[in-house]
Amino acid sequence: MPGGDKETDLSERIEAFLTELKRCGSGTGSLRGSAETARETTALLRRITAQARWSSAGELMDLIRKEGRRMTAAQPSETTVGNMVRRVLKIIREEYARSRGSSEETDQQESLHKLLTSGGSSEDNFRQHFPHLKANVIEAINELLTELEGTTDNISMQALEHIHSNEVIMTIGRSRTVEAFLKDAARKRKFHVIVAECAPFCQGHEMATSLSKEDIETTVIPDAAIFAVMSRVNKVIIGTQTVLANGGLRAVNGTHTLALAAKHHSTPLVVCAPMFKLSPQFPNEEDTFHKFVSPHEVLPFSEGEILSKVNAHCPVFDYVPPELITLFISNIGGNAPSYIYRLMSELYHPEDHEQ
Amino acid sequence: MAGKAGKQNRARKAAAEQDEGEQPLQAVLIADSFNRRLFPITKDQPRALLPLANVSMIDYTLEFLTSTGVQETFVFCCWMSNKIKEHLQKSKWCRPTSPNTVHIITSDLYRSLGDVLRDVDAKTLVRSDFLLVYGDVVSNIDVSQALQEHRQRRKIEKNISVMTMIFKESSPGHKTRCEEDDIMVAMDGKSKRVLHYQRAQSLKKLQFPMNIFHSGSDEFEIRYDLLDCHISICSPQVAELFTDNFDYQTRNDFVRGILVSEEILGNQIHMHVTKDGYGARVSNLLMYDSVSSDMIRRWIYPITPETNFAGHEGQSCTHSRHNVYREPGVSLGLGSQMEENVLIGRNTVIGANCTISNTVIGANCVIGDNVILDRAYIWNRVHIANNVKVQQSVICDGGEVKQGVTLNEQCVLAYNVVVGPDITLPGGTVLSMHHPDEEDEDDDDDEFMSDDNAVGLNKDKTKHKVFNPADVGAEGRGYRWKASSLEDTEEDELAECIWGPVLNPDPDSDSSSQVSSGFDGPSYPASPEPDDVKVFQNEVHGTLQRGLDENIGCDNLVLEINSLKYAYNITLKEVMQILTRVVLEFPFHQQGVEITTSQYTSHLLPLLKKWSPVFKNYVKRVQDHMDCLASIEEVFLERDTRWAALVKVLMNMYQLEILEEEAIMRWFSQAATSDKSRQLRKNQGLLKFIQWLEEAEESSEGDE
Amino acid sequence: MADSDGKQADSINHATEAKIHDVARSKNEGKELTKEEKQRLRKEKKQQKKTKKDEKGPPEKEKEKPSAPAPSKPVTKSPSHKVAPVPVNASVPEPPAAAEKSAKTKAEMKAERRARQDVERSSKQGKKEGGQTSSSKPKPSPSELQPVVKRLPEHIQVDDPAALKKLAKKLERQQVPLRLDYGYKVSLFSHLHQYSRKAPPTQQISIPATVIHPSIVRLGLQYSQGIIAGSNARSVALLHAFKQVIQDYNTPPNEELSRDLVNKLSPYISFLSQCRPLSASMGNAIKYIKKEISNIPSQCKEEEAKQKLQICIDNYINEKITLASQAISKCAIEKISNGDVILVYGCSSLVNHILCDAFEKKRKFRVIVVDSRPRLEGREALRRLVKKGIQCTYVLISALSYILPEVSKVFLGAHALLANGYVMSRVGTSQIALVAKAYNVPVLVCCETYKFCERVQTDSFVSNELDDPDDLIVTRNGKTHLKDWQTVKSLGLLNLVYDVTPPDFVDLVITDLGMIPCTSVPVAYNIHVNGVLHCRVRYSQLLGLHEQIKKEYGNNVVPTFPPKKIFTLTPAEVDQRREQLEKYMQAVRQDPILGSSEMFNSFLRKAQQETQQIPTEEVQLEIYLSNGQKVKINILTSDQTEDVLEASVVFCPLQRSGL
Amino acid sequence: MTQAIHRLQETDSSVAVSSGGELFLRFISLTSLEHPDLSRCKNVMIERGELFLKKISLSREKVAKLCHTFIKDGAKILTHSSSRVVLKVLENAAADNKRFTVKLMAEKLRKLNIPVTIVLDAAVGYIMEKVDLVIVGAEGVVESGGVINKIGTYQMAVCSKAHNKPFYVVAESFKFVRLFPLNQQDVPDRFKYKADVLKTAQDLNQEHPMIDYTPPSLITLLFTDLGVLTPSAVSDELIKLYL
Repeated sequence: MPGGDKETDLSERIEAFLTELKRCGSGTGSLRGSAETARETTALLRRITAQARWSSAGELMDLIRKEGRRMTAAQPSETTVGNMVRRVLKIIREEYARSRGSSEETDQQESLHKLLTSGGSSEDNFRQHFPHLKANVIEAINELLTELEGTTDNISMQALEHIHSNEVIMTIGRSRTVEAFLKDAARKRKFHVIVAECAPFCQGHEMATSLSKEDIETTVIPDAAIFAVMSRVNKVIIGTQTVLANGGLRAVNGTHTLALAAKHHSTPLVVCAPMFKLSPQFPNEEDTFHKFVSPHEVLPFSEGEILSKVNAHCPVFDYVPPELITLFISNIGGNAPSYIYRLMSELYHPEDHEQ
Repeated sequence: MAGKAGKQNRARKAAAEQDEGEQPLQAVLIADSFNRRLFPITKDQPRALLPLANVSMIDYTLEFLTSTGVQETFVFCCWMSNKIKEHLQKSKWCRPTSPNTVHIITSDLYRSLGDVLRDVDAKTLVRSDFLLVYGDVVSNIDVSQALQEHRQRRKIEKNISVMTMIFKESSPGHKTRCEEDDIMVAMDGKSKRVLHYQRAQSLKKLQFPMNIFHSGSDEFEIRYDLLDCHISICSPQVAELFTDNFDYQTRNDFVRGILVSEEILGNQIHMHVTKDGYGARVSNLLMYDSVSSDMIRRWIYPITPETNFAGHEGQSCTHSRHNVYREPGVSLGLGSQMEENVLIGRNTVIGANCTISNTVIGANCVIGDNVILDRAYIWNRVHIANNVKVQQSVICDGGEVKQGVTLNEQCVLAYNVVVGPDITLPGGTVLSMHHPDEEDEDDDDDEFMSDDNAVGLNKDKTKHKVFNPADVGAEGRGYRWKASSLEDTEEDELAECIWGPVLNPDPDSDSSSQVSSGFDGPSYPASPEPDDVKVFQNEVHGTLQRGLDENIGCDNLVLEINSLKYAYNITLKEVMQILTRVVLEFPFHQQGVEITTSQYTSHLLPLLKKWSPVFKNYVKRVQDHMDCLASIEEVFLERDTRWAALVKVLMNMYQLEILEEEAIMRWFSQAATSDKSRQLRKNQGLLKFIQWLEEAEESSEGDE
Repeated sequence: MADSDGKQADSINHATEAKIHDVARSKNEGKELTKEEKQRLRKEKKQQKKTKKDEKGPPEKEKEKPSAPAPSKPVTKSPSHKVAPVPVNASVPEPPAAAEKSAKTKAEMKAERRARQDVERSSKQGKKEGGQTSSSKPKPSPSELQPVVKRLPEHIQVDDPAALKKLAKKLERQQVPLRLDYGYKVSLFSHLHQYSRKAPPTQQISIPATVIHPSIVRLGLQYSQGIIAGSNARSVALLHAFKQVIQDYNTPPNEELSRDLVNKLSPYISFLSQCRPLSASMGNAIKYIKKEISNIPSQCKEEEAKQKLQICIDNYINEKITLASQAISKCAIEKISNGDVILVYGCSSLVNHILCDAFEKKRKFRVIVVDSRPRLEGREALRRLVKKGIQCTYVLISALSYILPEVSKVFLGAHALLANGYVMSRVGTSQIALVAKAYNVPVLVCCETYKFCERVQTDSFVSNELDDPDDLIVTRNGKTHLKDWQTVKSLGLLNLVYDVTPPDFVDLVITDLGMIPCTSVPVAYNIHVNGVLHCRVRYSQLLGLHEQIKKEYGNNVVPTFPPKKIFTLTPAEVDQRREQLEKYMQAVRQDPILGSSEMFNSFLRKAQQETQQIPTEEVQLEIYLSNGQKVKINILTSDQTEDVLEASVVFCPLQRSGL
Repeated sequence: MTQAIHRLQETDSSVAVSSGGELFLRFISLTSLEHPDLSRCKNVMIERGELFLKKISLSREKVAKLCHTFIKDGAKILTHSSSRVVLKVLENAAADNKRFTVKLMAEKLRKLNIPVTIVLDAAVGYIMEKVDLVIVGAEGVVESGGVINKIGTYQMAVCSKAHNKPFYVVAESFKFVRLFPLNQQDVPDRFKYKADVLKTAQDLNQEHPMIDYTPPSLITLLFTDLGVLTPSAVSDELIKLYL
């Protein structure tokens, strides 16, 4: 990119962010909550919009796409980044459309209807220059940011609707959203939480300690005991890493088992997922879906001899099919898994899906 | 200036790792091995640039340094420095945005690590503690903790600790523990101070300098479960120290030097043991093998093939079940299956019905049908025809393997070698386009270990510059480097060089078994006395021998033996046993074993007579008698043909009043330990002797 | 001191024993029996009071007596166990969990009586249902009562203070130290003990080596420290320990070995169960030993008796464990085909053995070892398999659903097979079975028959075991989150040991009898592990049957029938004859022709209904045919499906030949 | 024009035709209103017609593009009868040098040297255990999100459900039809039977139906040119269009 202090500074930040993302990968999932990542991403994008050089929406979008690709490449498992990029792109489209006067046209989801009505393709424009576009976009992005700020609270606000007194609730691993959710509920009601530790990372322990501090009656169980204990559980409340386009989950390892167990005992499975976790991805056998960390997590290096003959795998994520999920609780309320695709089409523009 | 911005930026993040006011962390990276381990491969490409899992090694090293928070790296290269230089300039490390600024320093004068560090000192490049790594270290260890410890130490006692070596915990027998940095470290449990550092390789008996045990620490550990990562945190005076004493060539010299002269210089070396990091140095092809397989198996996460950290375009590969990695543009024939741990470079074409496992294939290779690859390392632009079978071998860039060739374990095809068709290379074959003779003409400017090339020079001038079809097949091109036939020191030396010292990849069990003794804390060095006893015995024998030759007085002998006794701290009991044994075996040593009994006795008796004072000196108490007898017995038990002599010996000793009769009686009467000794007691002569003794006793009583 | 009490106990025993036998001999219906029972029990209580300070007498008697006809009661009335009944005359080998022989208190008496009434009620329902065709699936209710009535092991009623007190009392009577519970317990599991590794049972032991044999103490420690784990290893170790004990045992004067030795063992056993609750396999083993001991005729010499026992134990180990595992692996190998990817969980000695055998048989397969914290037994399995040279993959249980798609079969070991077909095994097993089902991968459970047990259980809560919670604590990159969990009162760690797998997850159980579905576990159990009393038949009845059979099939096929005695029999003789009869029935049953013969089966059926006082009456059965019309048919309650069909067929358009 | 469509339907009773026709009708009528002058209107109609056709022909490509990410290397695919779309999809996949084997598919695949095995419809249950995923085309996609397709599709779907195998439907958007069959019986006869049969046959129960209806619950995903849709999304699309 061209010289000039602004740009370099910008690129510095981007670089920093990338390296940060790269580091997140190691070991226990992400070091920071995905909410934080989302916020940082958006902030960064805003900065790009503000500082980078662009004359028309088209250019800006290209710019953002480019950066977005790099970011997603840096940590493919962290879909939040990509989602945020898409959101921003969508925003730009809208803003552009608005400033072009003709509203709702571009943000119309590709559909039969469009197939019938629309004449020319929508991409050729975006080239015109609007002086106030920048301001508007940034404005919109700020709104997005504020929305992001609020998500967790919005979700946890609904806690009381879903947790009754003296319920036994099971969760797995550590999700900040769920944590907030439960704590919020705990302020009014007493209930018993069972946390599956979720080996090998054992985020569950962290979760349990922090819950018990709010004196919620908490029990840590090894992953193996999930099924054994499930028969006494009233509700399963879990977080997730990504919500897929078909309403499935890409959640921490072991969740699928948990979901199956819940199904077997027909225990409702509630997923707390903020909107920014929705990703237009589908659960195909795309190899980026799984993520593996060092087998060291499962089998210590000091095992010695046998290591050369053994393959140890340590996947980080599970795919949970939508039919195992009862309910999604997002910051805009509860939805059934079958409704996710709709939200998806509201959030993102189809043309931004692939990137 | 962008670079500086980067640094500040980095520094902000790195603040966690290093307290403020510290200068940015520096590193010295030596992109040269200063040996010809990987000859002839390194003839065409410096080691640092050899591809490991399709990325050249130096990139791994730099990635490691960067991710661990290094902000300034000095790359020292010498052999093929220009290549390295251009590689680096192309790479992302030299981009302005790189958080880690890389300075490349080249000189053809470097002969060893020593030279480099002296140069570092001369140029005063380093301002504070720095990391010292080789260009072929692959690691994901986060040294920050070690660094802190190091700095802590240096704060506490100024400039005492000069170096912190980083080790990885890995039980012996691990594949990645190559035999030659199979090390044995004696350390101070509390202060993590290295007391003794030696290579356990091929020595069956460990000896530790006594002084390390006298050193104040109450708890020290002797550890054999460590893998040397060849990463060390050095303080500036390391460079100075190198400058001071010129005999330091390698780090080992240095370490040994420091440890030995610890009292004098007052410098110490500490160590840091990491559990969950990974760090290893690709010092030979065995290590190359194991490290790349570790890479494929993701042990070095987050440095894995699919996180394309080196930032080359279009090299991002996908990872799927059973650790199968594919870069874009790979095409696979029908029915060819990649079993597990396979990495295939971009635009590589693989034919039908191939079986590939534990293999790395570079970019733009063409592989035919029905090819079986196992533990093969195939670099770029390699052509492999149909029906080829490759096991644990390396094929460098541009190599070509024709129809129906079989490469057995540990073959190496250096650059552009062509093999085949229809030939089977025996294990450990090394082929190169360079003729073995060339090496000293063009090489001794960069390698200092080329002293033994004289041999290489004058031999086989005959087959000069002509490819031997027996070696490389009809259409083959290349020279055989290691002929397994000729017993040339230089040759198998080379062989050892290229695939580490152990030609069988699986570790020998006895090394691991011998560990167990060394493992736990303050156990004395794996009980040395059996050996000492041996030594002592020889000594005694020598003494007596001399005593015999230049007939020294018995009292002198006694003196000597005593001194020996103290030297080897041997108990009196043992002394006696040994003494007896030695004396009794003396004739054998003189006359050889096959002398007849009569000769034996005839030799022995005078000796006994001669040395009876010596015996008397040691054999005093009743117990001594018993011991003495016991050892006599066992000596004779070993040679059951000599039992006749036993009686004479006893008789003699009795008469010389070395042994008292009741002692003998007691010995005789006491229950025989083994059935053999029981037989011995049945021995005619002995019975007579005993009988005689009894009578003598009675008679003596009768006298009174 | 033991003498006097001993004598007392002795005499009492004689008295009551006699009673047992006439109880046994008089083949009267349950009510009388129960009446008798009651008075007997009352007597007992008196005695108990009388012999308060008495050391081992009462528990001994209690064990001997109630256990004798007691298990019979519920079963006799349960219409359930119609499957392959094995007639057993009168008194019955003690139930397995008699190992934990709880001394009776009023509370339990009441419980017992209440239970009995329940049973009667249920049996009444039974009558109603009796009309329908005899369903061979075990109806849990009555059999579930069994544990309630008889043998609720102490280690699963911790929450009941009475039981606790009782336990404590008993223990101190036996001079066995009581272990202290440890740590906060999850409310759901308050009924289970939770011990800490750090506080071994021997801490409180003030060397009462007088009571507890050193080898037992050692064993106990090994259990509690988890040095010996896995039900096979445990039971083998136990048996060896007992051999030792028997070796060092010598009968005190005027004591009978057969009785006194059992007394001796009882505190040991309760000590062991203090160290770690007994496994089903151990239960069976103990039961077996006791049976053997009590079968030793009083007149036989001490030495030879010991000899005999030693041999018995060796045989038991050999047959039930070694040979069994061989038999199983022989079967299992059939199921391992080339190119299989086999998933195993934890470290089951049996499964390992199978895999190794298969490997030696040159089968080509891959093994995936699934493991779970905190025990990580899988690593051990991994080492063993790799040593063998088997190609292995290792994952944690959380990665299950990732790895499963490539799996072609799942082999699981078992801790015990319960009578209702549930598989009790290392916690996590059920989970694996579940996911395997979801990916429709066949699940095979390998289990020796001696691990079968007649307990029933439908979830992992009722009877389970809690391990040291501290094992869950883990340190990751420097942080230990659960370090001080004890201090946080609202935080609990749950370290379950077992869970139960519903039979519908398990495709197949491989036992040393061959391959059977989960549901037919009780059959196998009843035939091969011990004869639970299903029905009582008179000697004469049996004789009748015998005659019939002889008529039908001729002399040669029929096994010899125990001879008739003229004079009234001594208890010993009764026992002896009972065994002979049992053997005889077994023989008949196992005979392919006779066993399946209608005559034989109907005989059993009849006998059963007699014993359960289900009079064969005529009832009306309404059948709604597919074409909507309704028919009424009259059938006998004793009729079987075929008969009913026969009857109903008349009304249907179908040809009879169609059947 | 409407009549024309009707005639078409009479001649060939495929769902696609009717739906396509219907769409086309709507497509044109949407515009025709704002043009009072008939002649102009005609041209507009015509050119729009052209456009429509163009789009449709494009759509197949689109579908193929969307769908081939779901076919992973070495996959075993079961498909049914012969659908041009499915063929297209597989072609693409093959071009992407993925290796997979297909059961039950026409000769065309052989040409792309994709290994093919033909299995009987009856053998579906047997084969299902081995296959990785099922892809079928569709005659028509109904509002419920279910599909109407050659007879045998339903059993295949049921089977794949039983084995937890993904069941994908590939269909262009013009096959969407406003129809809500509750079950097999509820599918209108004009789709179930050949047109001539409808005319000739007196008792339809004797006739063998051409197609069956697969309820949405059995369908994992639909690949259309509108993107990858869940069954429920389909109705959404239709709603958007017609309401």
